[in-house]
Amino acid sequence: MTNSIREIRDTDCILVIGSNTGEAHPVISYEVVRATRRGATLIVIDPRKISLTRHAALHLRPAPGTDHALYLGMLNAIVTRGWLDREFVGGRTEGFEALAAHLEAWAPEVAAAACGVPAEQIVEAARLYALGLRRTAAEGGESAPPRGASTILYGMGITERSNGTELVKTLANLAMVTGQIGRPSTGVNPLRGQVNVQGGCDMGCLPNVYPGYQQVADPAVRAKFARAWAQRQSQAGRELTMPEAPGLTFIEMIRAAADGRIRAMYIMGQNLMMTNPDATLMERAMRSLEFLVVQEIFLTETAQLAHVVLPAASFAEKSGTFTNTERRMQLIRPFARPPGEARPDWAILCEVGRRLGRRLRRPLRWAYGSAAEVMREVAALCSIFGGITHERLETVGLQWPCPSPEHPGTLFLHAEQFSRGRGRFHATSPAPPFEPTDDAYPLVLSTGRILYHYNGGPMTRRAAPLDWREPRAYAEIHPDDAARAGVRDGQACLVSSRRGSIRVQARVGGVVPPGMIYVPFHFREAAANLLTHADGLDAGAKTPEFKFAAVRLERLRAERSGAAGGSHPPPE
Amino acid sequence: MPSAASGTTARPRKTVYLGDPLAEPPPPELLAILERHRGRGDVLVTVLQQIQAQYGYLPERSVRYASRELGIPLARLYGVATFYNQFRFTPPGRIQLQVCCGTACHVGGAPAIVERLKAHLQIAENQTTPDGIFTLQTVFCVGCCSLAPVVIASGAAHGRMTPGGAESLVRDLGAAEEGRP
Amino acid sequence: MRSTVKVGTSTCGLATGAEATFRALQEAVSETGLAVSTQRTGCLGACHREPLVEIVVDGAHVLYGPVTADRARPLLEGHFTLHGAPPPPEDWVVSRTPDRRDYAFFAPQVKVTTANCGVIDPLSLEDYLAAGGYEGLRRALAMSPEAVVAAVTDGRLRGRGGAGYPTGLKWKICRSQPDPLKYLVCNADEGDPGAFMDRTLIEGDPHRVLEGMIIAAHGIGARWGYAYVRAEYPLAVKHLEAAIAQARDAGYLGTDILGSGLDFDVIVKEGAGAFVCGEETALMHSIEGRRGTPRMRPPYPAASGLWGHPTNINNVESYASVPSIMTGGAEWFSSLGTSESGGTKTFALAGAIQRTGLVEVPIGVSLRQVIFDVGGGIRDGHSFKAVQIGGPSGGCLPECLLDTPVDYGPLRATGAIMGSGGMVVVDDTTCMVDLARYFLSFTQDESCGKCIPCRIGTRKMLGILTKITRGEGDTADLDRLQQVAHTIHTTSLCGLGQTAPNPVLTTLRYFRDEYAAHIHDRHCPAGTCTALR
Amino acid sequence: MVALTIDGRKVEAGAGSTVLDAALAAGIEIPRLCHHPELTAWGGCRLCLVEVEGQQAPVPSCGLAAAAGMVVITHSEQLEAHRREVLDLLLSDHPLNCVICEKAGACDLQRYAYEFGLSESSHEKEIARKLYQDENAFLVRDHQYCILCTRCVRVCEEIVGASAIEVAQRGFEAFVATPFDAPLVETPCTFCGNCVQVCPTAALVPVDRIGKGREWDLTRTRTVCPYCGTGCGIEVATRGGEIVSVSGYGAPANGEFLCTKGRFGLGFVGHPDRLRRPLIRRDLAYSLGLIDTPPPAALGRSPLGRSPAAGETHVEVDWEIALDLVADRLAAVVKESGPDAFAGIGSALCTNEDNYIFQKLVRGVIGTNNVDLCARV
Repeated sequence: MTNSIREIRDTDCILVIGSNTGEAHPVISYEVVRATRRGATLIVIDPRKISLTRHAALHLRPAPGTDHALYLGMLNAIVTRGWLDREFVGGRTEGFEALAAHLEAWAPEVAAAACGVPAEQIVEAARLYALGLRRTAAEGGESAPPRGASTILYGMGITERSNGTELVKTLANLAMVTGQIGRPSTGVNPLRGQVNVQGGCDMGCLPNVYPGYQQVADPAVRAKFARAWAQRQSQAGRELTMPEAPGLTFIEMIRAAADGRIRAMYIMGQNLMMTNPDATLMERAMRSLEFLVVQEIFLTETAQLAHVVLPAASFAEKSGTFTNTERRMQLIRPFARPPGEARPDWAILCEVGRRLGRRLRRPLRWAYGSAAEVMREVAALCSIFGGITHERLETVGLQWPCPSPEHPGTLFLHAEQFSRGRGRFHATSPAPPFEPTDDAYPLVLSTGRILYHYNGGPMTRRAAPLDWREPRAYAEIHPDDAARAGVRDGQACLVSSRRGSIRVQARVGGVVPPGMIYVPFHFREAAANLLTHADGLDAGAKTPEFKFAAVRLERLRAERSGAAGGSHPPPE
Repeated sequence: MPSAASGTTARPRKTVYLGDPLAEPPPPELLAILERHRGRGDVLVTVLQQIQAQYGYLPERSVRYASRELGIPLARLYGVATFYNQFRFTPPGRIQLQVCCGTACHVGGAPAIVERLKAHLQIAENQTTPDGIFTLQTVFCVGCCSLAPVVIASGAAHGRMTPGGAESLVRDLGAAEEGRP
Repeated sequence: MRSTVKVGTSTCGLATGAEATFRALQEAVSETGLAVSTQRTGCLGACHREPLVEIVVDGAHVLYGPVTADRARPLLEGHFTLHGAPPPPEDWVVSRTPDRRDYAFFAPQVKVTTANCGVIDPLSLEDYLAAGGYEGLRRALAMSPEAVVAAVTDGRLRGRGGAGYPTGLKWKICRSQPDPLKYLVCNADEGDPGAFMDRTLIEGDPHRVLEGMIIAAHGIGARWGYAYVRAEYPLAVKHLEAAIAQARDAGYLGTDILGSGLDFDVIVKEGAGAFVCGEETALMHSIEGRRGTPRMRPPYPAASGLWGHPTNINNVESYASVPSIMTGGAEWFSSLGTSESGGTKTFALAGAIQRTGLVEVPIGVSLRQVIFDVGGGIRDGHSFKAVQIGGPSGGCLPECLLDTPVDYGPLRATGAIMGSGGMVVVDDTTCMVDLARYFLSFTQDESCGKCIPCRIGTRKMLGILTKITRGEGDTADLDRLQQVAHTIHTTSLCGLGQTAPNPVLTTLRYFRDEYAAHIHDRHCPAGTCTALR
Repeated sequence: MVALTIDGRKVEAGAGSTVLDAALAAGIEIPRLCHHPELTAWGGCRLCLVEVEGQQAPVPSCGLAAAAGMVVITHSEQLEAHRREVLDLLLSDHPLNCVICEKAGACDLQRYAYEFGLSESSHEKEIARKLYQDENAFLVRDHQYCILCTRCVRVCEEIVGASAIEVAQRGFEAFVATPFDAPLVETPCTFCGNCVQVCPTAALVPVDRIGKGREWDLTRTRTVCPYCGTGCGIEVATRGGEIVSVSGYGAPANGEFLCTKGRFGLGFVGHPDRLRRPLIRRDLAYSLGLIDTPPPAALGRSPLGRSPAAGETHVEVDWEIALDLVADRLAAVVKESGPDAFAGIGSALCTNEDNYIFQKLVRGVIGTNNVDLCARV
């Protein structure tokens, strides 16, 4: 997030896009609710009627996959109707002329035709967002108040798309053209889905950067880490060389594993059989590996395929830090003893590193007395975390960048200038989803989370109250589609894609628009990711398109209410 | 009581998916009422009043429809409906008897009238006779204090009442009502 | 010859059969072929003689009552001496003069807000205009808003709802708020048992209330008005809605009223049966569609009212006084009352007196004048015991305090309050402990439950009082009563709770011997408490 | 900032703060039951009444804006007498089961009763609310303990936005109800439990904590919720290492509010399914001679849609065996096919330190940049 969670409550206008905040980030949705109660205007852009729409002034429901046009229509309205922030555009950005020329083709009416949202709603959303109008101001229509603060909150509905990077750039265009960034309660704010997905990236679990986003391609960076990691200083320059070429991204790894180029894999705390697209492909890849190590707290669906499973301590049993979606690093403290012989992940990895280093003659320094010592090494090597220690975190969480022990942390980014200097506008164009619907698979499947479960479910499905509340897999279906397929509310139905099919309970209602089916992916007995595809990755981020797969809906002959299940080959 | 003493709270049975109880659209007469009030902030009590005027009481489904169609939390509708004396969730009798218990009526003998009617109809306050003809209520002042005590039957006020007068009034009304289909 | 037969068909009249009387008169007129027009009017106030029929022939008034349906034809034939019918018996006649001052009930009264009640047809705008209606509005629109507020201030009009806050000051505070969207509310949620002033006013002269609201809107700068009318007053709602429709058609409501540029309109909201909604913040919650619980003040409605916008709330009688201030002038209006409060006050006179009804007297006359001169004293040979003034928020005053003037300050000094105008007289057949218990059962029933002292405290007081009326009380109970009453009075959130102990405290103060009789002698002097008979 | 005098002390109050805020900031304690700093002022409990110079009656400090020059007295004989009477009234409407009550030690009413020396009510005992509702796996609603402070109603409406509950009826009959008294599961309730968090008494209690220990038996640890990226601070109450309840404590990201997963979703920690020792897949263990039984056919079936019986797919081994096996096999692959034949996947659920060490292992020891995270999925 460019800004902080707490700033949301003081926002004047909130744009929630592709995020079911109320279920995926409930506590952030509380901030949105607070803001609306203080008079903020909430605009929800989502094909689904998510829980936050209850509080929304506007709910725009573009046809699935067509929302890009909507944003372009908004941009067009902002530019042509003079709602842009000329000072910001002139002083802080570049490439506006090209963008403006590009937008000429995207009048709200054109956008409306493309996405199915009435043009006047597009224009109204643009006006409310651009000027940051509160509800009262929006209705009164009296003298124009000074530009309020608007914020964009977006989720996987934007990023889990074949053109996700383009979409994010488009949202950045919206923020920059209206000057809704670099101030309190503004910004472009992705809501990160997992507790430490931010921290994992920060710590260099990415194929192109070291911790602190230091480029792998930079020889000085490689030398710095080689020097720091080497067991003995004298060896550093001579023997320890760091790999130069950027590595494979996740789906590339999977494909490489499936066709034998990757032979061994080490997976830490990640149940990719459940959470990744095209579970059939995932399983093939896992089974193709000569050696798979999984480090886990449960024998997950992925761990079941591993040659060796190493028992890890959970968050409840170890110290360390998590970094949340607003870049805030916070301390976790143990409150339970690890079961049996389970150990903290970092401690297991050090053991592996020690042994493997001996065998590969790459001995590194692994002697950490505690997680706090690990963090000291991180701080020493990464300037943006330079001022962060476990001792400081005892009392308060710190938002990076935090370069020195005195630095208070950074509430919001881009205050004076963007990371690259001037913000660059990108002229983007909509692209259809990778897998189009057709007669055989006429419906769009979208997958995602629900309130009571998390990811592949190893944790939440073992938390008794949560599994009591939501014990089985289901699909949200529009009444029209249900009627066409002869599927009745509450009964079992079959959802199939070109890759597989699952049996789920039908929940027929107005949550999804016609033509769309929504299936949560938490239930192993009806794994939604048997249906999704791993093709058509986003060109920039290599993210798979979870939000769009072509499927069909069928009635089950021998109906058993509440039955749920999955199978690999699509039934004939 | 939430305590260790009684602590063996059995885990409740698994939830079942209840489906959408309001899958059908609202009946036309209700929809007509709701349509009049869409998008206004000052209509909650008025909507409940009009629903009650339509059905004689507030059927639970109607309140649920009002919540969904007007975007008002159901809990608020329920809280409001139970706050005000006017609203009821069960059908009333065909004739609603209201004995005024305002100050002037009270000192003028309203309590005796209430007792007499309760005995005559064999029901308690806020109850309806088994034949569905009478509902008996007490109200605090209908503004006819100068004619105290007052009994209101189906909206018509009868002043200067006595226990005997009230009983014969109810007898007459009952006799007239019984003749009807 | 222009002859009119007027029948008072307000709720009180209808309760005594005025509708049947009216029909019978119409029938009689058509059967006899008399050139007489029949007309419905509001309530003249002399409810003890309902149904009232007034026959006006060439300016000669005769007021008859009670005229039940069976008397309609004899009355008509007698009055107009048809076929040699005998004149109506003298005991049917209430008054024979246009100002009706020949009848003792009317003699001490000064009618300002109720001047048209029982005189004009409340559903006729023409009648209202003929009686000088909307002249006050015309004058007000010719004045600056500030001048309108100043006139109300100079008239020394104080809130007739009971609290007596200076109306002009209230308007001024609301007017000075920067928020351009302002609301105005007419509080017609007359909930006090024993009060029917607002009902009579709206039923009998709805345009006057409306006119007062429009003048207030001009003075304050309000765009929208709400009239919050008690649900138990269906006829008042009907008359007010009819008046609003007429006023809209005639350009007194809507946009650019009478070409003055003023935009204002009124929406009627019916209450739903909650006494506490007479409290202004609870009333606003009710309009907003919430539970009618009061909230803390400040902020006062004048600063933050409906949906957070500045809102002016006055009661019916306050608004009804305003047109007269505009036409009669502030000086005249203030001269009617005392040095502290100008104008007149209406009272709903009920209970054990000869002449019950709605009366309007100048502020400052004594209770004795109201009860004995207007009301004619106690009926049926009983003796005066107490007057309960101000409803459940008020108190019970004994004979020795009957010379107290009806004014805000002096009444408060006795432990009672002016209140909205309920005045119930009780004689020696009423038990004061039972009366106190009655009021506590009312407030306990009507407590919204938001604050602890009111929710639980009134319940506990009721329990103690019930114990005493059952003959199960002891001396300590009186101390406990007083102690709890003190806390409820001091710590309750709103006026309902703060004043709930008043009937108990005043009866304890002035009729302690009756409590003593219940406790020590296990005896109810009035014979009301059945357990002690 | 405005300057006012409270109990004879000069106190500074920030813009928009109430007299109560100012007093609390200055360390002056004022009794209160319905007030909650994150919720709109309610003004129902009447305990925080204070005397203000120039005002006839005491004023609730929770709703009184601090103004310059104000002179406030928070404790006087009069005020204490009224507070005592109000508490006395409240106790007549509340079961005094403190000796067996789950909330004992953390109950605001109990605390004030203690402070005012009230062991019971002087009034007739009468409790109007009889309901006991626990048709859900999350929380119990025991209405007789409710003092109608409405904190739960306000948190549900103002913070969570669910508006699942509201006060129903009125006066002495009032209680906090679901619409038509339906079970919570049929309402928009999200079982976030923030109502439990703000409840000052035992009216709302998590199902799972009943019978698990009293306040003073519990150890409290502040940590971070392991679920979504919001990073809510949670306080876990444990007894003997077993989780009793979870609450918020006022952390920077979430204040004291949580969602249902954070509050009721930590049951996995002590779940019997947790891995206790390293495992080796049965076919591998068989080929290594660690076991005699040949691998079962189940190994070839998809793990989706079924849960294996304990030990069906893997056998437990010692750490030394497992770690050496991992090192041997990985080293072999790297030596044969080069470091880029290896790939490592870090975890969005593990700590920064874990992930840092993970990528250090991949880059430093194996020598490849084939390391990624599930950030992309």
